Amino acid sequence: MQEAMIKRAKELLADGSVDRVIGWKRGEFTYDITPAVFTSAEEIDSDFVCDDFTAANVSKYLVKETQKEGKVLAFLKPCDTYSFNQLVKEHRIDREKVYVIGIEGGPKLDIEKIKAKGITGILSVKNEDYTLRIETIYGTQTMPFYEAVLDKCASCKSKKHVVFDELIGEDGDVLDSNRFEMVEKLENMTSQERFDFWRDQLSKCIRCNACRNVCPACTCENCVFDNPKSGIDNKAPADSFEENMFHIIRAFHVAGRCTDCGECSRVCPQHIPLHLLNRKFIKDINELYGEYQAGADTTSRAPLTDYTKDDCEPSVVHERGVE
Amino acid sequence: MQRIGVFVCHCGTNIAATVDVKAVAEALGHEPGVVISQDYQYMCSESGQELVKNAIKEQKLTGVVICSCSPRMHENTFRKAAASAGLNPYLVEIANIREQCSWIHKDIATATEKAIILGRTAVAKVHLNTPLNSMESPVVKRALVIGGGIAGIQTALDIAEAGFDVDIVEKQPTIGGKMAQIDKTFPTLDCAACILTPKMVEASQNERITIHSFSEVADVKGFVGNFTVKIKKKARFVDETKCTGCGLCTEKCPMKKVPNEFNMGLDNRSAIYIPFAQAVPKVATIDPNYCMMLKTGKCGVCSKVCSAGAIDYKQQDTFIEQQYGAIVVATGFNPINLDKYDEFAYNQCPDVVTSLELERLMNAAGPNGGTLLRPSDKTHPHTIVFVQCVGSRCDDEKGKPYCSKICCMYTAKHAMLIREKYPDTEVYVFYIDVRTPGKNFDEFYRRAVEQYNVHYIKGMVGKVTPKSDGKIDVQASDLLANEQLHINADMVVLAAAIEPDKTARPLATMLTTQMDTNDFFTEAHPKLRPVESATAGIFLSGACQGPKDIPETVAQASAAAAKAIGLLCKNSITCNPCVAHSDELMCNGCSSCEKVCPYGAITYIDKEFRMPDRTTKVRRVASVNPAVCQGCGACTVACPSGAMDLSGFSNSQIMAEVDAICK
Amino acid sequence: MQKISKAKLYELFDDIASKQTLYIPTDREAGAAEYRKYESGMKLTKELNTVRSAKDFFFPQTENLAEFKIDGKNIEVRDIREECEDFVIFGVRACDAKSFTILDKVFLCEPVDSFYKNRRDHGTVVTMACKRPAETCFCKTFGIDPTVPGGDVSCFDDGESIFFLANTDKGEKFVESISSFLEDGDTDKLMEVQTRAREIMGRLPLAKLSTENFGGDKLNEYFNSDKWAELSEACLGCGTCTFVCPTCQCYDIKDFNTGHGIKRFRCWDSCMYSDFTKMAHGNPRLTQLERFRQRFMHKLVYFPANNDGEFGCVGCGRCLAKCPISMNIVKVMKALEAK
Amino acid sequence: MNKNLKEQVLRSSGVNVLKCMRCGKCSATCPSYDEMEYHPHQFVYMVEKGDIETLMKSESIYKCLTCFACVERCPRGVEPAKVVEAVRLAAVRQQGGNHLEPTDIPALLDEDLPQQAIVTAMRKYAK
Amino acid sequence: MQVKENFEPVIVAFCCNWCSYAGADLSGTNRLNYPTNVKIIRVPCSCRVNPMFILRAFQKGADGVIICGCHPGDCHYTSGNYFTRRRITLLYSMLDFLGIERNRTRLEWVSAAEGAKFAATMQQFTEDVKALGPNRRLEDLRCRKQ
Repeated sequence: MQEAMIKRAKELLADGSVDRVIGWKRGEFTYDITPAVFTSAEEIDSDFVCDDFTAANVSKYLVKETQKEGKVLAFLKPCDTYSFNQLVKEHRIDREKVYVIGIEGGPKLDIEKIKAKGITGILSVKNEDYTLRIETIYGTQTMPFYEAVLDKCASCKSKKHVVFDELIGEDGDVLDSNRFEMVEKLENMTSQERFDFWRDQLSKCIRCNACRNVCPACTCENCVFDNPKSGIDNKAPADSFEENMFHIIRAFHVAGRCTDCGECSRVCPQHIPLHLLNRKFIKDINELYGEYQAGADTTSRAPLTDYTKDDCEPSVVHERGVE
Repeated sequence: MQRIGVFVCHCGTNIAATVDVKAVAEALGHEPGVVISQDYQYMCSESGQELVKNAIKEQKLTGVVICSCSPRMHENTFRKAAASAGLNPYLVEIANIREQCSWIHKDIATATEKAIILGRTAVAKVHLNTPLNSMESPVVKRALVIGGGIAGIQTALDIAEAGFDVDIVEKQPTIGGKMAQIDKTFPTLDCAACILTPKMVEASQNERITIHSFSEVADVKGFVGNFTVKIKKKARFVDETKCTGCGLCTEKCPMKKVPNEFNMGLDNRSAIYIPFAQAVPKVATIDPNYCMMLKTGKCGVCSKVCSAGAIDYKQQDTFIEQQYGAIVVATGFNPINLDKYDEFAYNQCPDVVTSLELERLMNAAGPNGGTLLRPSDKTHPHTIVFVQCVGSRCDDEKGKPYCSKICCMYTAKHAMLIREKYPDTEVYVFYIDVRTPGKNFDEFYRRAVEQYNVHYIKGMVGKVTPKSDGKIDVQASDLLANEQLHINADMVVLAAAIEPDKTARPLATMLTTQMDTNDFFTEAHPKLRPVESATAGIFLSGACQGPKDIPETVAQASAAAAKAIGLLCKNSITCNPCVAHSDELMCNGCSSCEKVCPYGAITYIDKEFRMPDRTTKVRRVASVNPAVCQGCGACTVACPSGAMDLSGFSNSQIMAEVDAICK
Repeated sequence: MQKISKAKLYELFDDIASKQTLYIPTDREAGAAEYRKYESGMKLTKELNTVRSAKDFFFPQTENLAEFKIDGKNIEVRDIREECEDFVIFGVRACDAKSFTILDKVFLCEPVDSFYKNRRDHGTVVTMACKRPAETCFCKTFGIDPTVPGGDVSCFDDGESIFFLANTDKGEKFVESISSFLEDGDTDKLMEVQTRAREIMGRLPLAKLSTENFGGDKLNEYFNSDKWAELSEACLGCGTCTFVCPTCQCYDIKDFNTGHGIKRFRCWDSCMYSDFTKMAHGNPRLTQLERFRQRFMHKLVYFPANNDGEFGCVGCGRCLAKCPISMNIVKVMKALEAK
Repeated sequence: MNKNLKEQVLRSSGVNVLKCMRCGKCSATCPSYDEMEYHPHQFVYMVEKGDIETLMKSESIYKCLTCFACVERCPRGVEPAKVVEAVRLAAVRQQGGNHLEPTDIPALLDEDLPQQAIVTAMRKYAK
Repeated sequence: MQVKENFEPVIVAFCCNWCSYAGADLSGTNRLNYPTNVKIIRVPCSCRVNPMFILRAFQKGADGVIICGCHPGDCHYTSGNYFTRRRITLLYSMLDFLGIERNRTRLEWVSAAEGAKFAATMQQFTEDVKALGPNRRLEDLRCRKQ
């Protein structure tokens, strides 16, 4: 697929259809891939990469890119197209300035999962028929491919591209994923257990803002947490309350807008399962107000800017599950 | 540095009996920024207000907190007092220590403690209050009336009378509406045309009134005092300015098999037509669905006979745009469709008619020239059954849950007229209740019974069966006699429920006004503001707001006119300054706020920003129209970036209150 | 050298912990270690290093500086400084140990940061030599020998025993205090382990990375390099690199209103954040490019310029592992060098 | 009035008799009207009053054809046939047995009896 | 959790200006008693209540937060409380998900005529919060009263 992408990118650059290409650039090791903008065939030939580690969702970069002159070619995986669409819907991306090529999605790999197996000194990772062959300075190691798959890919919701100008490879379907399993498990816990679970998780937060800054729904010109006028600005989790508040407010602000791309949990240096907060909102919205997938289209009304006269009362919260 | 004055009211003993007002004043005097803290017997009294005013002047106060009764009671009083002493009225805050403290608590110690907290909360808020100035927004001295029925005509006439220009937009080729189709009016039995047509002529001749017939409202922008409305003038293929209304074309038109909607389809008209003799404007219109020339390009008879040269087969829809200060909605009603009522055989039998059809059958300008004949065989009916509440007061999807209000009276009118004109005809009226509230209404109904011997039967028709001999079997119950009747009738007249015109809902969306589930426009307040919509500058006239008879419609039409005139009289309107505003530097342009605004007060503009690095960037940002915003604050929460805030109830103010309470 | 058999190590920990607070690196979850206060039963991690650096011990993420008590219109300032208790950090790697000397240059120069100094004075750093470096390690670039890790006390692991070598007076005192657990040991095997580790160091993918093209005199050469635009293009502007970095030392001072007073505290800040240099007049670093450049110029040029050639990086590799978009100092150095 | 009986009828019918606006359309539409001592609208009204026993004693409960014309036509969605059915059920329960054995039916058949009546008779008279 | 004998919770009530605040006034006019723990903040509409305010209240020492608005369909601004209902349902659900006690938060519709309902609601809510004891799961320790 990488060859086909490079070929198309160079063609489109050459015939002037696009001025720039956004994709991924290879790094020092096999796995440290950086999203990058390419402007020439030479750059693409030498650096462009699309492999098992190109998990980063490049759609958020298009907010910035479409503010520039000219047209940009973006390679979007199915999950990225949802983020892209949502940003178009919120007028953050100028659709006219992007040429979208849909590419097949994951499953992509999580280097942290490989390292968690105690594998270190990694020189290369090769997928040989769904067994990973990992060359290290301490010798060769193998592990099953699926044990190293990113969490967000393991619970993939859709292989369907909701927007594209052309496709490389096949378009897939919306999947019947198991993505709410963990949310359900938590819902079935007691209140105290849930409290303990989240305290344990959120106490790890170092407020590096990676989750916020990578999030395609968090494109505010000025985040409330950075704005001294908002009254809730704050830079550090100085108290457990502030750890909670940051994540509650962030999840609330993206509720109904979060496409469940899973980037927040992918980038968290402390491995906090932040996506569970977003998924809780998605699950609630689906159950209480009807199925809604943010980014599936660019016209529907978001659940929080909509209502029906016979919506449920907040007392449903009191009536279900365990206290 | 803030200089805040606190004034604690005793309210006689209302507050002072349960709250230690001296202690409250003392405690609040220690709050940061408070420079004077006093208590007084009656703060709202002349001398109490004087105390506040003097303190404002002498102490150069920058904020005032009154600890007294509910702000719903005296907020305005104290705001005015502050304004008269030179302090912006929005720098006054009220701490409600009567309704929400002294009156509900009995223990002096805890009540006093709470009063201090409430006072402290108000002090915390007033620290962050900013002077607010009510905006003035100019008023365009022109009104738009949507709908040219009796409601619209009356409203337009009244507004024009007051000296303002008015435009009427009517979707039909003529104004007049339903009343033009009605034969006689209750309870006086005078001829509807005789009282309506002079008004139609008056409207057309009034130089302040412009009638856009055969036109529709295509788009509405703007807000109270300054609406911009796009009106679509549908192609009528006749030049209105040239047509003299001579009617020659309608006579010569070879296509004569067009159902005549004015006569409820009971007879036919030509493809080029003037709806009725007294139509205003009296201008012909070509029906493109039937005109041979427009359909096949072969005919052109009307063009040949028209000496005025008014026929224009190439005419297109045109759009005009106009500014208005006020809009009056008068879109009226229609009888509901009876297709779902199989039991009344309306679709099977031509002799089962609706009341409005009966009006045409009895009208001198109707299909039978005023002689009541059965539509099927044009014979004189001898037994007529009226069925009340067809589709009204229904709990199911077929009908309407409400009472259509006018049916009882027009049925009595019909029954009476038939008995008057054709005494050999037996008339039965099946009713559930006879509802006749109104001046001379019950007397009218009793006359139908007592003087005209109309058979009123308490009960309902269950089944109408057309028989092979042309008669109609009407199976009904007589509840009082406790028997089931079969009446061998010649005609059945159904009092169909009325519903708002279908064009009302899309119009409501354009106007951002509210409708109830039945598509009637919702008034701003059911008792106190019955002719205004909740959207400022939009007024309601006639049956679009709910079922009404003619006198009520006319009364409401004039009331709506009075309200519109009241608005148009002003050169500008003062807006509530506690409205939302967006910080453009923080706005993402995501449209969340726009979607939750019930008033359409938020629009988006592409604005050029000078960036600190001297480049410029064009960004889509929200812009709140303060004249339209009512200050609910829905947008402030929808906004993820916190760019949207509400004056008078800002995020920081509310959080300061929260902090003060939780302290 | 004195040593303790690995079998007895936890006995030693129990003993230290009974006298002062002991922190050891332990697994929080598979693949993620952190320093925790030692309690009986806690095990040392097998990970090379912790996710967060050891700088937290001396320069915590948030720290109260002063308090203001507000009562009505009166404000009272309270000094909340108090003497810190003695503590020991065990298992610090050479890179982190080196980071303390870099932090010292910032916080212990005049005016001395008394909060930092207080902790530094009371903390004993016990380091642990590396045997299995990761591919992201490049401490060698900054002249660090991870087999001789430094700190107050250096520890070495020969597979069977842990050897203790005091480097400072504080270290001497510490070794003395645990002497009842120690015995003299033969270091032959240890030398072997060291040699092997050094050999591996030479084979690391980043072994050739050098600082020769960097230093205090390179300001003009690199400041206006056209590489910055490309390098910073994908930067999210998050603070991950800064917060996992053992040498980043920027902080912000803020006031928190508790309702009955004000707590003045400092917390880590990141030069990657858009409001980092925001001042009343505006922000001199307008785009991520300037902020990104600042971070790396600081480590590679400004810091050595002001600190006798000492670089502001210790090559621990945390930013290589944790940056959400995998942009890091190694890529920056290589790109700048390439010209 | 027997409150328990009323409760039982209301519950087993699932009908809210208070929705009736006394229009009489049920009785107007009822094909069995003339056979009945108490008519559909009276059933609704009498159940509302709690006068169930009178209805239970009346033959009317067996005259209803369960054709549901009243249910279909009622503008308020009251469903009088269900009320009749519920009263009949109350009667059957009190009698503690079937009003009719299937074997009795052939003797009762006559030519004018509509097919529907035979079917509904089985539904109604047998348990 | 240990309930202190003399625990007096701090309760913040957000009331919309048009219905619930007037309802609160009415319970005053009718001299219907409810606990002094409840302190009311007037907002134009329940839809003005930002989740930030609720969290802020808990941070600064509130033990319970209740929002009161017009009954659905009666909003002075026609649709505000419908948005409130969705937002607050989701927020409360999230707080519950994080293990915060459900009874610390409530949303109630109180019209201007329901003075008695207002008083009864506040009475009940205060009792519920009292039963829970002080807010410990969502408090900011720095704000705890010494």
